[in-house]
Amino acid sequence: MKLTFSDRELNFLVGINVLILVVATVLSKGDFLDVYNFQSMGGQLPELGLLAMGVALSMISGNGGIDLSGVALANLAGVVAATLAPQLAPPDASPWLYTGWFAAIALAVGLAGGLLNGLLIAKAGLTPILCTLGTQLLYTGLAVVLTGGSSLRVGNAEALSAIGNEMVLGVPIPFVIFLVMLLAVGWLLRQSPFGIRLYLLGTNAKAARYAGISQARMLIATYALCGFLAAVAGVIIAARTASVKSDYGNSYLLIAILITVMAGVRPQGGYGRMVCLFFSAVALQLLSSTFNLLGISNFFRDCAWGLLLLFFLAYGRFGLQDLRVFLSTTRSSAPPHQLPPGVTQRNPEG
Amino acid sequence: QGKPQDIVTVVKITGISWFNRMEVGVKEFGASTPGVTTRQIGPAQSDAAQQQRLVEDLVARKVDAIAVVSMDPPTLEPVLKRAMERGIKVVTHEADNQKNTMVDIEAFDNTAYGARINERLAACMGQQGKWTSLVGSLGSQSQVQWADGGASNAKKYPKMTLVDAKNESLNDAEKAYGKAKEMLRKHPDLKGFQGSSSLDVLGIGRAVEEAGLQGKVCVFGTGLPSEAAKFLESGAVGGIAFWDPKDAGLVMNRAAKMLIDGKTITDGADMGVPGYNKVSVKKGPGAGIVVTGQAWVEVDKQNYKKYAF
Amino acid sequence: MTLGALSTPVPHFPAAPAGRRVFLEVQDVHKRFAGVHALRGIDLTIETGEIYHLLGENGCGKSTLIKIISGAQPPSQGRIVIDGTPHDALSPLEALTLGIETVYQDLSLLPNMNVAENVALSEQLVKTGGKLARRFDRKAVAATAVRALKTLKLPTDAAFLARRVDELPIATRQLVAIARAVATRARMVIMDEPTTSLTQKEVDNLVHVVEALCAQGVAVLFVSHKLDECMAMGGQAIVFRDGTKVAQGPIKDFTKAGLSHWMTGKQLDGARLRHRSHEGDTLLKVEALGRGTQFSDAGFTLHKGEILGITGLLDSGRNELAMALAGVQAADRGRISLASKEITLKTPADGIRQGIGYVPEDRLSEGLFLDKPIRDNIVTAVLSRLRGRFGALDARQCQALAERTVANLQIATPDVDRPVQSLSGGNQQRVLIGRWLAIDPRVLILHGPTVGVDVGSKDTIYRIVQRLAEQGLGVILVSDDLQELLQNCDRILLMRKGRIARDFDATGLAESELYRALVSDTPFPALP
Amino acid sequence: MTASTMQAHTTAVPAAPEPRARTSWRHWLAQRPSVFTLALIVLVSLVVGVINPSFFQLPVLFDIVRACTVLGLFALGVLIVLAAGGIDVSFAAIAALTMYSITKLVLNYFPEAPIALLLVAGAVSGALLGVLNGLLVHWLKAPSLIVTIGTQYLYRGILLTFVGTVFFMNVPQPMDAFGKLALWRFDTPQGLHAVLPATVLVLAGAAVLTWWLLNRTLIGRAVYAIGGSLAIAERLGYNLRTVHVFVFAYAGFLSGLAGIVHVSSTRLANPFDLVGNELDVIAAVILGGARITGGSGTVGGTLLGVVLVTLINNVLILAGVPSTWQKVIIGAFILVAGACFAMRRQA
Ligand SMILES: Nc1ncnc2c1ncn2[C@@H]1O[C@H](COP(=O)(O)OP(=O)(O)OP(=O)(O)O)[C@@H](O)[C@H]1O
Ligand SMILES: Nc1ncnc2c1ncn2[C@@H]1O[C@H](COP(=O)(O)OP(=O)(O)OP(=O)(O)O)[C@@H](O)[C@H]1O
Ligand SMILES: [Mg+2]
Ligand SMILES: [Mg+2]
Repeated sequence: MKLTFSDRELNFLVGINVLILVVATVLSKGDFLDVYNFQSMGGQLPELGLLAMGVALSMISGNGGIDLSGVALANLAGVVAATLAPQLAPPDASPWLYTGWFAAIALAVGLAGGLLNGLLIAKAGLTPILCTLGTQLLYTGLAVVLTGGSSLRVGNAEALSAIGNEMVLGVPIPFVIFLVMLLAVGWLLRQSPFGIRLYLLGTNAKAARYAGISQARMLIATYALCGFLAAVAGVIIAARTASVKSDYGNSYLLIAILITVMAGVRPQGGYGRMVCLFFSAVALQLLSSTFNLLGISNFFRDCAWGLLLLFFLAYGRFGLQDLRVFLSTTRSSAPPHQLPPGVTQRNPEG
Repeated sequence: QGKPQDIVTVVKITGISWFNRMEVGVKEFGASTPGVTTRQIGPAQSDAAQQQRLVEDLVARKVDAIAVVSMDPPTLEPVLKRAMERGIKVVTHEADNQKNTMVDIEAFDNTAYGARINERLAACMGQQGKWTSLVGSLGSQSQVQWADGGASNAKKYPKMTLVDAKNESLNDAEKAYGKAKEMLRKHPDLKGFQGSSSLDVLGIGRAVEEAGLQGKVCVFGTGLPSEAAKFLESGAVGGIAFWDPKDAGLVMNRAAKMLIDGKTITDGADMGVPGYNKVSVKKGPGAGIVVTGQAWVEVDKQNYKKYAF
Repeated sequence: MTLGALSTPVPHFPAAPAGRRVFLEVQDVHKRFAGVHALRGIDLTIETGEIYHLLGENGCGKSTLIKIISGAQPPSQGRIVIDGTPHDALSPLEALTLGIETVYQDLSLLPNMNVAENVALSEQLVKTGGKLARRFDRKAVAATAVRALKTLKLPTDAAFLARRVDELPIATRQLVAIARAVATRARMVIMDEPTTSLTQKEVDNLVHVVEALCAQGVAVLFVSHKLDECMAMGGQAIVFRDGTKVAQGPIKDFTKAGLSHWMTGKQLDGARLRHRSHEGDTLLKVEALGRGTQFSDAGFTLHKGEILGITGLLDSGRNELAMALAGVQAADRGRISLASKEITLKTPADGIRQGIGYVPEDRLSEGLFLDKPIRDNIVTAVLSRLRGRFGALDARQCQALAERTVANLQIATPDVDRPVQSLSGGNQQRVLIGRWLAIDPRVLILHGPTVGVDVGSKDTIYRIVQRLAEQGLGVILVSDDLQELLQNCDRILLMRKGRIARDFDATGLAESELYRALVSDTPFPALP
Repeated sequence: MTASTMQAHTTAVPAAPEPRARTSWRHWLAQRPSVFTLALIVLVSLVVGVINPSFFQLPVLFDIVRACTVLGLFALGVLIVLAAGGIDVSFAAIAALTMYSITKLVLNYFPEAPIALLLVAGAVSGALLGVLNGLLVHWLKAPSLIVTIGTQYLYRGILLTFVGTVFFMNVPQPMDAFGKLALWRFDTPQGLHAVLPATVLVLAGAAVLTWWLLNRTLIGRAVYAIGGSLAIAERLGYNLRTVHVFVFAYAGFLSGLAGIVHVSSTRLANPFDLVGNELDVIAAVILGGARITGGSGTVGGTLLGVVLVTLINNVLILAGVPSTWQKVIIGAFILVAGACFAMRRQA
């Protein structure tokens, strides 16, 4: 029974997206259905989407995993790259080389930051929430030390600014990068030994250990991957804003967590799908842009996000039973909290 | 044209007194100008990323003009560039380093403003003793400029020593209070504070009041009369400076309207608002111009009641 | 005596002696889970002062019935009459208030609370009728706990009362769970497989406790797969099969074979399965192995095709030795060589690389990924060998391996996509064995492979083990089920106080001799 | 083993291995994580004191105690939620919503309301919002982290959309007076006033109450019980709804109090305050020895954790750390402290 239309979680997220689209189109008298508008949203989404992917991966790894340091690391990666890259290649003379260095340095910093998280959690045994809170401060702090706190313009290299602002076939490049990363991580989770091991580790860490899965190696790899994703977000941020700043996106953390949990990723580990993450991120972006388009207060947007999340939970909880009642005449009496919200039992992989 | 021209003002954060006052100016301009609708929006958190997203959506919406009080000018460069490419007129405020703008409105010269506050502080301190400065955040360029302007002004007075400069208050009165207290513990002989965020003087004022140092320690900084009234009265804060956001809002929208109408602002022009009667126009860092007024206001215990915001 | 209205003929036995009163009646209780009809019209009468043995294969509905009586789950249909008052469903609190105390199969201890609270907090809860806005009476808790712990011959000093339960060894935990059930003035005590992790001595003690309870007029409902224990205790036998009651009567009127027959519909016996195959080459050689103070100087050899049993009382070091052999808890001294090559085992992954498989004792917490598919549970240890192009998993190979395992080990499931938690205990255990067979092991260590597994499933598992040995594997069977060891092993190592105390040849060894050796406190002469 | 089963064995079963002398002090430490917190506090104090001896003066202590008050109230709420196996990130939003709404309401309609009434009003409305949290957690059967992220957005959205966004300085006079009320006041040799504010009494009272609830009432034991295992506690007859509602209501109750204390001591009501520091509070509670997985944590340890976090945030200027380096130092400190803790757990 792996038919898509019986996948409640996905149904809900897609349904929400369609609903928001229809409402936005009607309320804006068609203005919403504008190519530029979609391109604009497609440009805005990736930063948050990539950060949410990091949060999701860390949650799936279980053991109370969560990566709070994503935005901080994205900014640090950008700051370090913006500081070092011009010394390796002048942005005006050799824009391609500059861009290459910029991206390479940023990604290396991201990977290193992620590795540090992983090592501290896996080897030093820190609680993930405490560890990534500490590294969040550390990374932001380092970026402040490097820049004095103010924003730093990145060199005016066309290749770099293209990453943030150009399109391929009418699709913004950041969005393409996001999709590629999403597919890659989705593939990794579903099709690779790493992914299966990650889900197993998140489900039952002890059993995973007994089965020869090295928790330390898995955690280090996972957090390094989170760091890498953060760095990709960092490059996109730098490219889109043509600058780097230690406290850019300080409101992103909670939104990234919101996207993740709305995607049905289980905070206690072992479950989460990239396809749901995609629709969850899109839903929040659509909602946010719709409200901006209609001139609705940003405070009310927060309200709506909160309600949407609670509604999602309610649907996951009560919709399930209603469905059962329809499908069978027997009274369901299994304790409902055995199933996490929105998680269908036979859909284990991403 | 049947459709009214749509001018949208984007502020740093929505809802706080400062920008509520600005909204008065924005609305006033809209009401008094035929064929124009004006409104003001802003993010719910003080985060450059959120502001950038708001502008992004406005560009998609294709309004006629965007007037933006930049949280962090460099962050907005590409999106403002796109806006101009789409034919949207762009006006900025508090962003004299913004490249992608047509007109940047400055109430005054930031360094001079910081120096001016410091001058009052120096006078109060008798040009001698230890003093320190606070900023809302190290990422806020104008506030850092004010603090630096103050520091270079104080160099004129060899007996004034700046200690532990530019403490971050994170735009939080409670944090400013904590920092001020800690400074007083570390330097019991501290004589002066220069605040930058409008919340700084509130925190410092409370710390000074609690330590019973009214009149002994001088506190000057940016602030709003309505907010700082209590401390001006008690003497914990010696004086504040500000510019009227309502006027800034008016001038920004007027400049936007002029851009839409194809008019230009020339050196010495009168923008029709006090403080901006004879603006100086310079070429900005980009293609646009920087329009600077002389719109600062300095108040103390005697005259703060004249300003009801 | 109520007899189930069943198609299967129920043997009729004389009524219980007078003086007993009916305490509880289960009337036509059904329980349906999504897709499973776990109980199909159960009728039962429980009288005071009697022992009832609820017997049946894994998954026949024993735990489900217990959960319904103790209020952990509502029945789908039917009712429970207690003291003449009918109830459609009980809440846990109602059941407790009515004097029904339960030792659950999973113990249901609160891991973060101390012994005293685990034993005696429920009493206070019942006293206040479940109201929580009450003072917590620490003195009363301590007093009750001491009384209950004494009954079970557990320590009663303040230090023990204050120990966190999750710091205790599993056997002690089981005793604490039992202590909770006898702590209050219960009228009925239900024990769901309370003896699985107890050593013989502790079981003996438990039997006394149960007898004492009966003497006080308490009804005891006892679930165990260890038929010998049940027969030794006496009382009534109730046999379930597939959610229906198929037989009831005094247990002394049944034979073991007869009970097994009722339970499974098949004839089973406890005969020795092992026909010693001729000894192969030396496979595993262990010398002077030790770890901390847990065990030391362990040395033995394992030959190809040999089944070596290891047993001992609970803190004898047998568990730690088994884990060291699998790399789960590395030894810190001594040598292990496999096929004459010295190897180091620091992690389970080392074990896998060397071809040593380890089926852990606690399959739920150490073995299985309950909500993941059967397939994933089987391929876990060989993921890196199933790589196809681009390092991706070869889905077809995974599927094939899983299906092959399911067929080989007779795992009862329609497909391998189902979560492993949908399987019954015995089938879950086979999945776990299948995982380790997938690594093509040279040595397979089975730690308590039939704990909580019923007679029928046990038999299947034994046959699998024998088949593996015949194929040339070296098998180490760590167990405290003496009969299991005698039925399956070539040799049996007995551990005591961290050392291998004796090495028995299992052929012709009498169970009573092994048992005496196990519980005896006199030191053995050192091995040559 | 048929007949032999019946043989009586009277020797006592050795229930647990004897605690070995060599490891007993480790065991002792493992049972008392707050000893570590205390050691870290002493260490930090010594280091800062050596760098700047003016750290060792009573007014500095007063400052730190004052800075602990609101954080401490939040931390006690977080403690009880963590102990019950949940996690709450909406407490700051609850505090902001109650403090701002009540201050605004009182200012407009009842400016002379006595402070006791305000505290009660804050506590009650905080508790009501907490009840909503608890009921949602119970009904939705979802991890409380997710539910409270939802309600956090909701409460903050309601506050800023419908109640107001502008802060005001003219807080009601009783609040102002309460904020200025001193338990102890004296002048330093330099002529500065040093004040121990009366607001710390609220924290002290809350700490005693929380301790009593957790250790001396059945509901307190029930909190730890469901923190140990929800399913087992349910099976043992604990009413999960009661406990859930109680836990979140209590956290809301403390948040409401914290809100009023915050307004009183800052003497301004700013709806943007408080929110955004949730993770610091959780970090403080974890540094106080509670486990993120639930079922553990003590009031004493939590208070020590709060002191530790406050200390590190309030001595950096004294220690001469330039403002650009302060975040790095705090981050590094949390990592070091966390690593110490982890080592203790492994010991
Ligand atoms: N949690 C569950 N969800 C759905 N179905 C389940 C669940 N648990 C068990 N089942 C169904 O019950 C069937 C029989 O399992 P059951 O536990 O009754 O076996 P069992 O009789 O206990 O076997 P064993 O003796 O091996 O324990 C399973 O095949 C499965 O389909
Ligand atoms: N929560 C559940 N959901 C679905 N099926 C269930 C559930 N719990 C039990 N079952 C099924 O109900 C049947 C009876 O299970 P029960 O646990 O009562 O068996 P049991 O006789 O206690 O077996 P064992 O000897 O293994 O403990 C099994 O088929 C089992 O799989
Ligand atoms: Mg079963
Ligand atoms: Mg059972």
